[in-house]
Amino acid sequence: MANINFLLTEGPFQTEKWNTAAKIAGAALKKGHKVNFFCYLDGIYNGLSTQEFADWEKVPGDYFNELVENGAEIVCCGICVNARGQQSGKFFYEGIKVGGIPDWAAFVGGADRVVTL
Amino acid sequence: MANINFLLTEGPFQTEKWNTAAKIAGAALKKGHKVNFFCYLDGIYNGLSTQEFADWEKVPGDYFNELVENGAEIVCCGICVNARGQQSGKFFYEGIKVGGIPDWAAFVGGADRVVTL
Amino acid sequence: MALYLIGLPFAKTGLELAKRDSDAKVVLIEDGVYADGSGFGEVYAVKEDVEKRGVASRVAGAKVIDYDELVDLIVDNKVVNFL
Amino acid sequence: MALYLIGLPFAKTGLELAKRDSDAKVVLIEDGVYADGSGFGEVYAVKEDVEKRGVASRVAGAKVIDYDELVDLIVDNKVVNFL
Amino acid sequence: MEKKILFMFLRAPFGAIYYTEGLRAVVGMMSGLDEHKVTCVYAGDGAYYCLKDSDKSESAGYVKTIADISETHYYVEKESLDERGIQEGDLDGMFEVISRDDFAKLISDNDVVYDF
Amino acid sequence: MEKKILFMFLRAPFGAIYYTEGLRAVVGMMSGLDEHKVTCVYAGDGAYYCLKDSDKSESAGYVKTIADISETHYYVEKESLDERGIQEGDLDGMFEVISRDDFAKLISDNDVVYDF
Repeated sequence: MANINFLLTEGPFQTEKWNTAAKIAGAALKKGHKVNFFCYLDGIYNGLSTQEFADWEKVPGDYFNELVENGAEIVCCGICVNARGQQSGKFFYEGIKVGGIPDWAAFVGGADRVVTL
Repeated sequence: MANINFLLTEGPFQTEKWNTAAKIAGAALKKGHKVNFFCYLDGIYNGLSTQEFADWEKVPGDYFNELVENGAEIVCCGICVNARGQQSGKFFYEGIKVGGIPDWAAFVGGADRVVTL
Repeated sequence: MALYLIGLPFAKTGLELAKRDSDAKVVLIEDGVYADGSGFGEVYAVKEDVEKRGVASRVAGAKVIDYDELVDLIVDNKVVNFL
Repeated sequence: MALYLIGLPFAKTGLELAKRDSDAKVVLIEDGVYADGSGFGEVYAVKEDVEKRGVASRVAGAKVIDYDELVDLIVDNKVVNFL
Repeated sequence: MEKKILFMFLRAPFGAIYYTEGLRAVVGMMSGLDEHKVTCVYAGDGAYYCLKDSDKSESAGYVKTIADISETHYYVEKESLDERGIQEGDLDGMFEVISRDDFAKLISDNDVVYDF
Repeated sequence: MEKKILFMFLRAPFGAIYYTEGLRAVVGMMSGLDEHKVTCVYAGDGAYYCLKDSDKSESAGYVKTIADISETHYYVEKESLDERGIQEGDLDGMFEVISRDDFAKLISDNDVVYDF
C-alpha cells in the first residue's frame, strides 16, 4: 500500500479542485492506501463545518470530513487559517487539524507520491 | 460626481484583486464619488474582521472597513456567505452587509460605471 | 468612448475586441501590464502594477497612471471589463 | 516512469516537458481535457472530467479512466504536477 | 434605471464556478426592480460551454427562468470556436454563432459589460 | 526521509500570491526534520518574476533564510524568456538560465515536483 500526500491550495466552490481532490483521495482510501492532506492558502477553507448551500445535497466540507472518517489525515496551514480570518479553525470539522509547514514537510518525507490540487 | 459600482469575486491574499479594488475605490471616494461594492463568490471573504497576519501591518479586511468608514456601501452575497461557511457574516465588520443579487441589480441600476475585479 | 480594463488571462480576447472599437482607450492593469498594448491610440498602464513587476521598459508606449488618474478615466468613459 | 497530471493553465508547459521524457505517461484532468494530448504513447483522460465537458470525441486518442484507475497510475508512477 | 447588460463568459467550464454563478447573476439582474436587459456571449475558453454534450444540468434552472422573464440571446464567438477546433455542428442549439466584429458591436451596444 | 523536491513557479507574479507563498513553503521544506533538498525553477508566466526590477521585497527574507540553510539554485527556462521577449540582461543575477531540456532533466532528477 502506498502513502499519498495531497497539497490543496484552492477553496471550495470557486474552483473544482476540492472535488477532484476528494474524489481521488476517496478512491485511494477505498483501495487501502494511506492518505494525508496539507491544505495551504485558500485550501484551508475546505475544513469548515459551517458551509450551507441548499442547491447541493452535500457541501465540500462534508467530503473532507468523510475522508477523515475514512482514515485520512488533514492538516491546514495555521498561518493561512488565521490570515483568512478563520480563528484557529474553531469552526472546522473536529478531525481536521491546524498545523504548520513542518507537518507538510513531514508528510512529504513519508510520502510515496505527492499530488497537488 | 459619479456613482461607481464594483463587483468583487475573489478573496483576500490568494489574488491581488482585493488590493486593486481597495486602491481604486479609495481614490474614487477621496475625489467625492459615490462607491458601492457587491462581493460575490470568494469576494465575500473580504468582509471578515477576524483576519490576522503578522507579516502585514494591515490585513485586507481593514482596507474594506476603511472604505465603509469613508462612505462606501459594501454588500456581500448571502448565498455565497453561507455556502462558504461564514455564518450570515457574523464575523464581518459591522458596516459590511449581507444581502442578495437584488442589491447588486439595484447598485447597477443606479451606477454610472461598473468595474469588475 | 470606452475604457477597456485589460488584465490576465483575458488580455488576448480583450485587446482583440478593443481593436475593433475606434474609440477604445486601453488600460493595462494587474498582470495585464505584461500584455502587448501597442497599436492603440491611447494606452495606459497602472503605475503600482508596473513598478511592482519591474516592467517600465516593456510598457514604454503606454502612459503610466496612478489610481487617481485611473478613477478619472473610469468616470469619463464607459468601462469594458476584461480582467 | 513518470505520470504527468495535466490541467489548465499549465497544459502547454507540462506537455512540452512531458515530450522530453521518453517514459512519460500523460493524464488530462479537469480543464486539461481540453488540451491536445496527442503524440504521447500513453495518454489518459479522467472520465468524470471528460463527461462533464462533453469532450469524448476530442480526447479520442486517450484512454478514459475513472478515479480508481487514476489512483493505480498515481501509485505506480512518480507524479509530476502541472495542474 | 433599466440598463442593457452584457455578460461575457470567458473562463473554461468547469474548472471555475463562473459558468453557472454567472447565470445565477443574470437571473438576479433581470428580476430586480430595474428589469435590466441581459445578453450573454461566450468567448475564449468560455466557448467550451457551448458544446452540445457539456453538462448543463446545474444551470438549466437559470436558463429556464431567464427564458420565462424575457427573450435572451446566448451568443458564441466564431473565432473562439475556430481557435479551439470546435465545429458549428458540435454546438448546443441554444447558442448563436457570431463574428468577433459582431461581438465588438455587442460591447458597444450595452451599458454594462461583465467578464465572467 | 530526505527527498529532492522541485518547486516550479509557473504563475504570473503578482496577480496570484504563489510567487511568495511558494518560497515560504521552500523554507519550511528545508528546515524540517527531513531536511529536504529543494531546487526552484521559473517557467511559463512565472518567468516574469526573474526580471531584475520586479519587487522581491516580500520574499527577500525567505531567500536569505534558504541561502543560510543550504546552497539552492533558482533556474529560469530559456524558452519561457524567449516567448515573453525577455533578454538575459533583463534578469536578476540570482537566476540561472537553463534550456527546456535541462528543465526536463530537473523533473526527472527530483523525487517530488510541485507546481506553484
